[in-house]
Amino acid sequence: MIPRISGTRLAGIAVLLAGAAAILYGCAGTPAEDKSASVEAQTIAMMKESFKAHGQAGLDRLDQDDTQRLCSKYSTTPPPAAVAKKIEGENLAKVRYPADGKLMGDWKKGEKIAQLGRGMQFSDDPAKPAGANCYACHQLAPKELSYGTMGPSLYQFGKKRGYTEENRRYVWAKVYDAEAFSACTNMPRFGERHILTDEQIRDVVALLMDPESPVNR
Amino acid sequence: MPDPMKIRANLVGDSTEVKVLMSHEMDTGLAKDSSGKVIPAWFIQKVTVLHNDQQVLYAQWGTAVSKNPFMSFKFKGGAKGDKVTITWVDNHNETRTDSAVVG
Amino acid sequence: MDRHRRQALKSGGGLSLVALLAAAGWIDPAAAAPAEAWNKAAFQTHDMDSTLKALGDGTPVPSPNVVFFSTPDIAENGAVVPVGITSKVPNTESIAILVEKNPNMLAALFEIPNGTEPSIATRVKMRETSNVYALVKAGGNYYVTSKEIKVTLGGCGG
Amino acid sequence: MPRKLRSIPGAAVALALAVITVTLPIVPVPAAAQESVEKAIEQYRQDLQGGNPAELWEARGEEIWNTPRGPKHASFKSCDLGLGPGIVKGAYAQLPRYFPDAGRVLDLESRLVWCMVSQQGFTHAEATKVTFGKGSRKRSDLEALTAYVVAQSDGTKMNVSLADPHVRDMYEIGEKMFFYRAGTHDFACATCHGSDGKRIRLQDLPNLTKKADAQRAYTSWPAYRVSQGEVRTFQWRLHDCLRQQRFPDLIYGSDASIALTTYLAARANGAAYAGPGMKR
Repeated sequence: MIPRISGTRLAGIAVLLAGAAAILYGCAGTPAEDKSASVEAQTIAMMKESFKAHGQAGLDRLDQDDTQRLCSKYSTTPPPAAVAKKIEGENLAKVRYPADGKLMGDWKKGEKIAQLGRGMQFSDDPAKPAGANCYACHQLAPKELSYGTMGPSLYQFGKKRGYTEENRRYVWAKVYDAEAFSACTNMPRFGERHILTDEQIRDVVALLMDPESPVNR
Repeated sequence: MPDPMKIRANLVGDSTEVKVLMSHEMDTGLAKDSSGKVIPAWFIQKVTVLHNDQQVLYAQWGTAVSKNPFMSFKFKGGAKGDKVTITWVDNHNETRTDSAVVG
Repeated sequence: MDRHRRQALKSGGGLSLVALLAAAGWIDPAAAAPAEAWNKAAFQTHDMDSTLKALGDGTPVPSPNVVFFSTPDIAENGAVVPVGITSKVPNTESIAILVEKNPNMLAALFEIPNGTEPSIATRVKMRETSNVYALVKAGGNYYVTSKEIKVTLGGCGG
Repeated sequence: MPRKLRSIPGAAVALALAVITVTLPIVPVPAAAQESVEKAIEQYRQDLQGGNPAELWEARGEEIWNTPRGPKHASFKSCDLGLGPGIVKGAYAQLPRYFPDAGRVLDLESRLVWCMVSQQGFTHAEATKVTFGKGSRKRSDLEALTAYVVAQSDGTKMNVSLADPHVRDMYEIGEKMFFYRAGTHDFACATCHGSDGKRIRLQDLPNLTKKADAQRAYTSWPAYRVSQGEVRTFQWRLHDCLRQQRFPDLIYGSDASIALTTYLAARANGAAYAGPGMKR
């Protein structure tokens, strides 16, 4: 339980946090769990000392919510069913639909949002709207050859799935909080984490669900 | 004082292959700095390559040549120990001359 | 000046008279190099027509004897696009690289004396996807070939 | 289907260009384009080899290394990178390591800063004033020195020892940090670097949890970034990844930066170091 790291001014904080972690995780844990909790506490303490606030990115960005904490353990393997159910349930409860019920905006604006990779970084102007950078991970409109493959291709998404109200609601919710449907997904929670505004989410929904959108042509 | 070039001159068959890297910003005059001010054009315009005292290449460049320029070409002949001397001149009339021995 | 001389000697081993004098600060190497012009007009044109005019007027014919090598179809970054051009046209005097959609079309012009192989490689900037032309002057005539190079947006985009 | 040309000087050229352009590939359908795009990008990377401007940084770094500097007028010849004072050859392949004189595990860059402060007499602020350069107007000695030092390990097998408990601890913390999801976007390093065969835009993402990918990735940094016209170091690589992860600003040479470096460097053990590389 005593952290082995030494020679840094972090040792003291690490001991305190390791102790706190031990209480949180329960002292009846296995030696491996105790060790892991201790390393985790040291890691968090070290990170707090190793970053500085810059622009819109304060040190509170290092604080994890429940979803982030649990998913940090399941980066390469999917979470167990019970954990997944808990994460998805908690996030589904956070999905908020627009008050006026309007789910579709302008696909042309949606395409711009899908292209834009800036937003929320310490180097970004917080006064400017953030992008969603969908193309970083997904194929969408066929004319953009520079797309990533982290996520599935969304080419002809609406055309294949059907232009129904139900599907529009699904796309809204998926963009709003992807963790509600797929625990520990790599996709950001654009609404829940206040990355995109409701109006921007509408435009992204239109990019995927408007029959006129190049995604569906 | 501009930085030295990195020149390689090697015999390949009966030719000498010359490869050179130059340290230069090659500013186009179209980019802006972080405060929104235009960064004026600053670029290499002329490059002369001598094999011993014989000119083997003369190049004229515009702003579209990439930053830290690279160039390679071959001339016939050349022997181990010969000198290859390269001079560049930019639009500020700054200049740099370096040499390499053919290996 | 000492620093310059040291570096010149280090990188050179042996030096031509011109370079040695230049390193010593006795002569201006730019002035010592054969007096060659920089064709200001040619570097300020925006289309093929006026570029050709500025280079000395001529009508290029397409030639299979002008070929690109080590030149990609897609550039991962437009700031550095490798371009290699070889001319198999006899008596090649010069090779030029032109990028159609750049603010100025002419990127570089290489004058090839006798004894130098008509083949050069360099790297150019491309503002956007564009046709790139290899323009060769030989025996007073112009020969051309072209290829499209796509410029992509890379990285995380931020 | 000839593309329309913007400017056509006379009929001969018009015909000429039409003949040329007709052989150009028309924009292919996306599914079929996939493979050809990847091939073309691979071609681009190959076409760039053979002249890495990082050599210009190496030359500058060598000069800085050998020149007495700072209030104490000392050169880096007294700087011990782990293999003895002034010994550069092969040193990078064994870093990070624990340095008893500093009482810390240090990577190359934090060790260079330590030598500048302890042996040359600079303040820490002076030594780290320009960590990431911007053109010839704002140069970073640290980038030049790093380029010089790493080039002297070209071909040397990576061999970061975890025998020292200090280094082992840093490795374990680095591993935790690699999987630590946080920030507005829920990103961890593993978000982009934890699965096989993925791309972001057109860039292949190495799966750093797999030995072969980790080796290939680590041994190609530092690198000349053609998009920036600069040599970028491993500290820069981490700093800019974490910026894009929407984390706050990683402090240069901080313990967390060294922990993450230790994790990634040790995972590259056994592979021949091959930098400085050249990247997009």
